[in-house]
Amino acid sequence: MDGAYSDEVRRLFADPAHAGDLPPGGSRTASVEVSESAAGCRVRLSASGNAGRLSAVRFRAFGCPHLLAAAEAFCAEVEGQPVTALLARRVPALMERLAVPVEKTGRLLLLEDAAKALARELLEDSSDGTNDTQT
Amino acid sequence: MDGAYSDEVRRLFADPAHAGDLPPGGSRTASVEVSESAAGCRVRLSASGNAGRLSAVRFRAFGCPHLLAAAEAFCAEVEGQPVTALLARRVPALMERLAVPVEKTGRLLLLEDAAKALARELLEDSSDGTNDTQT
Amino acid sequence: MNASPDMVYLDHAATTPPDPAVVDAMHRSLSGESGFGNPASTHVAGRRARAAVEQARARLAALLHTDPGNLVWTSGATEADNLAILGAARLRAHRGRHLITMRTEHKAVADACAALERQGFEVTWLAPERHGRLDLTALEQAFRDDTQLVSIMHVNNETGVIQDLRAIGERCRDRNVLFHCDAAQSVGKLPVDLSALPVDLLSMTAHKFHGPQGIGALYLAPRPECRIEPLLYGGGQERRLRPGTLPVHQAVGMGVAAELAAARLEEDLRHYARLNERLWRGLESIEGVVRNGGREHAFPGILNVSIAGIEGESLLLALEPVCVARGSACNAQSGEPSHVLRALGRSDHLAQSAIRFSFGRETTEAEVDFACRRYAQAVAHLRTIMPATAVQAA
Amino acid sequence: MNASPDMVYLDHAATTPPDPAVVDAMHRSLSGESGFGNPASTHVAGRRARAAVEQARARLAALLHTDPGNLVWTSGATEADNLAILGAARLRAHRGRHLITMRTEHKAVADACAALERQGFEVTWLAPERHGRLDLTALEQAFRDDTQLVSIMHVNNETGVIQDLRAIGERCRDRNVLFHCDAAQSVGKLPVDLSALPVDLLSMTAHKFHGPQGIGALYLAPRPECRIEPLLYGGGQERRLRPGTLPVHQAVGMGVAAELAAARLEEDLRHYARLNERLWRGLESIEGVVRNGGREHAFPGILNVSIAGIEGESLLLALEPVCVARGSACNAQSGEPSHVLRALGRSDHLAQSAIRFSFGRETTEAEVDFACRRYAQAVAHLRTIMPATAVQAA
Ligand SMILES: Cc1ncc(COP(=O)(O)O)c(C=O)c1O
Ligand SMILES: Cc1ncc(COP(=O)(O)O)c(C=O)c1O
Repeated sequence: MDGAYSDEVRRLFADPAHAGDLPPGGSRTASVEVSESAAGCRVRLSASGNAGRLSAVRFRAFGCPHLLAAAEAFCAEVEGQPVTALLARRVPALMERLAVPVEKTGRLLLLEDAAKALARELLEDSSDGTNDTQT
Repeated sequence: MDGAYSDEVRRLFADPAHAGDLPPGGSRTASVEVSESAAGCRVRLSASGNAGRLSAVRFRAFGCPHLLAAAEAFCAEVEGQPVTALLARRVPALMERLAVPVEKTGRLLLLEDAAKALARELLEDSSDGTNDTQT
Repeated sequence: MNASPDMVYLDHAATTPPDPAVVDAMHRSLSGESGFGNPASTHVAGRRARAAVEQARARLAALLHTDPGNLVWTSGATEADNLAILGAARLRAHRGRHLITMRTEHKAVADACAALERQGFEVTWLAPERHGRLDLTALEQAFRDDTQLVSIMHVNNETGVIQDLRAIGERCRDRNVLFHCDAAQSVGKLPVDLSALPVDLLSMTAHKFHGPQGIGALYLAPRPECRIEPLLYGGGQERRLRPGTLPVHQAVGMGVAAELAAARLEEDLRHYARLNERLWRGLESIEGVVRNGGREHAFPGILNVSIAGIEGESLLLALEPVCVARGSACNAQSGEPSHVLRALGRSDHLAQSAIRFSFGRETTEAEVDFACRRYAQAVAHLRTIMPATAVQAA
Repeated sequence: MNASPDMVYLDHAATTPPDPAVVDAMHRSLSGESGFGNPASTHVAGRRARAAVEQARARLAALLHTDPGNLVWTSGATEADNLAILGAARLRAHRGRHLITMRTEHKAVADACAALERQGFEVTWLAPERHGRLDLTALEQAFRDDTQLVSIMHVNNETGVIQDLRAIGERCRDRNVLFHCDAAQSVGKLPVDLSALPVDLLSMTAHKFHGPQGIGALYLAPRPECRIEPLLYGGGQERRLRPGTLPVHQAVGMGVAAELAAARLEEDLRHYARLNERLWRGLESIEGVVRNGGREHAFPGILNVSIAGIEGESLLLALEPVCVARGSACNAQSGEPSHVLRALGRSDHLAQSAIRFSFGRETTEAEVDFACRRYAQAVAHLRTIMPATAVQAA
């Protein structure tokens, strides 16, 4: 761990526009939280699906600046995309872009775990329920 | 060995008035040379006796500055004294006066060895030979 | 100080800036103002260098109320600790192979002891009492017939907790066991009177008391029992205990730092106590903040606080430009939670959030106030990000 | 230079004055101009300190044509020698316990090897050829199945004799034996290209090339075989090979010294060759003077001469204010006759009279001329005191 954070990490860390929760209401909303016991890290993702798209994505995270910055970047990336965008592999590219030390791979992958779980929630919801996200 | 020499050692070392040999001639002259194999040191004392007194004393020495300075001080001390002055213990006082490191005691004692031998030469000479030094 | 300073340095337990007088003396030494040379040389240059080194040693000795001949220069406290512990253990190995230390020691002591364990020595690792002090009864019970060395630090580098050197030393003397003390965090900052303390070996380092980095010393009590093996072999410098060319400017710097410390110690301590009080008053009202280590028997130059629900590495970044430490500087890069706080009974969760504030001679009240505000802001910011579950899970 | 200078320093093999650019950079570092801090801290102060240390490491690496990652900071060459030799021998002890070195090594190497001998290792002490070089056939014959390490210096500190590192290193590689080289007297003064030399471990120290005292480095070749045990335990600094707070200003000073050396090396060498030639021309006509060590394969920054019938300690004093050495600075205080010259076959008598002149970047021809006259005067003075029998007895 080098202790030096890139400018982008610092920016995302200082001003995480997507940090927080989604108010229950309007569109279909789901939340998942995953954690990793080794370093005690935790990631919570919430999203509203609207017409098969992620109309809003929010995160909360307990972890180091790299994890927080990556979570923010992740949310910004997928917001507005189809729900299935949550299933893409994003962590390797994020780690490179944010110069995350390799020993933090484990905690960064929490993001993918949470995203997959979130996608499942949103997709299940839409398949066994209201059809409006399908049109 | 501290490497620092007292001002007196430096003075005696730089200007050893009694360094050298005595020209054979006039009065009764004797020379002795003693050496110590450990550090290769060597002391040669020469003296002219006149009426039981040391009219002139000279030294040559191979050794460190302390030995050279002590030899010079020794000669200055005994010159003009009765021959028996050569038999007095002088090295402890000299070592103190010149701040000679204790590990150099062995080589400094060469001075006493040489002085004793010199006294013997001068006293023997006078007892079995010409009487003029006795008057 | 203006509203947003470039940097507020509150990490003096990691390293202190050298005092201007120290910098000046070192600069003059490096420039050869009083000559330069190898103190081992017998010529005039060497003698001048040696005189400078010996003057410095005398200054350090005066600070510690001991004879200069009892001090051996080293490259810092890490080397002094290793020299004392490995050196004493190895020399006395034929008598016994048992050592006693604490779980809250600095890595320089702990890792040296662990290395000896791998080499067949046995080490008893005593746990501290709740506030970080050694339990003297536990120490008494730990002694064995084959115990050769006890190593207990003076001031803990993470919490500032002060151990009772006299009580520990007396118990060692009673049993003819050597007592080593890592005093890296106390020399120059708390009174250390070696003429009165039953300590055999004591490590110190200049950069913790406004001297230069890279020089320290080991004190060896003038007792026949107090003998050690060297770690390094070479020239006959430092009574053969520590060969290598003596770094003149470094010794000069440590000497001046010692002289300053001797003159300012009481004043500095009062300054630190004021700053400590002020900082704690500012922090204690923040929800979830706890103080690590007791207030009694603590060096006031250090204040260590944890906070529930906040991740330490993020807290450290959010605190910038305030420079403080998580754990000690030496663990900083590994990111492991502090073994010291764990030994004090803190949970992993609280231990990982610990921040050590530490003050220096030049620290101002304005800096402390700034740090306080910054801490509050950082916590507020991170609480908008961190899930509430993190606190519950802890 | 006027007729009677205060001091003429011709003992650069003992220590060199730091270059003004080095002093300046260190002063700026100590004053905190580019910040100060503990390089192990992760905050901004620590990162600035670390950046300064890494810039310095890169400069040193550039001088040696190697990667910065192959260099570990130490407190000097004594520590680097011990770390390399004790560290390699201990790590490889399970494979074999035989080492090869020479009788003309510096005490830091010789005493480390002797310490290993006391711990059950076997050491072959090769004698040099007449002019001080290693006999490569003797080396080949010395290898055994259990040989783990060869330690041979680059430039001898008393005579300036240069060993053939390539030839030695190749023979070691052929046999899968590690090769350690004490290059304290060559780094910064002779080209040392680690990208091309088959050397595994190489020790250096800043104060021999116009850098500060108290900092050095050990090079470790990036080969899986090249592993060693640390001497010190503690924080994880320097790949766990050398814990302890990195002294930022010291590293900065060594880095600047390396950069200067890289730029000036050829020019310095020509300067030393001229001075060496000039001094020898002045001395060789004095009756009884002999040169120690060959002229070929010799570093021109050192000229070592003996003279029959003159005692060395007295000669040294009579030479003042010219500062030169008898033997190396490390033996200076013990007064033992040089083991190096004895190994070259000099009699005790000639060895004890040896004087080492060594030049620095700032040495002038006028200083050399002064030293020459002073030597002649000193010899003349001492010959009026010393008995002629001393020469005959020798
Ligand atoms: C208690 C303690 N011991 C030892 C050390 C190591 O000191 P140095 O950096 O001088 O090796 C430190 C600080 O780093 C310390 O705080
Ligand atoms: C050849 C050689 N090796 C090792 C050393 C030791 O270096 P240091 O003084 O940096 O420990 C020296 C000089 O003292 C030397 O000349």
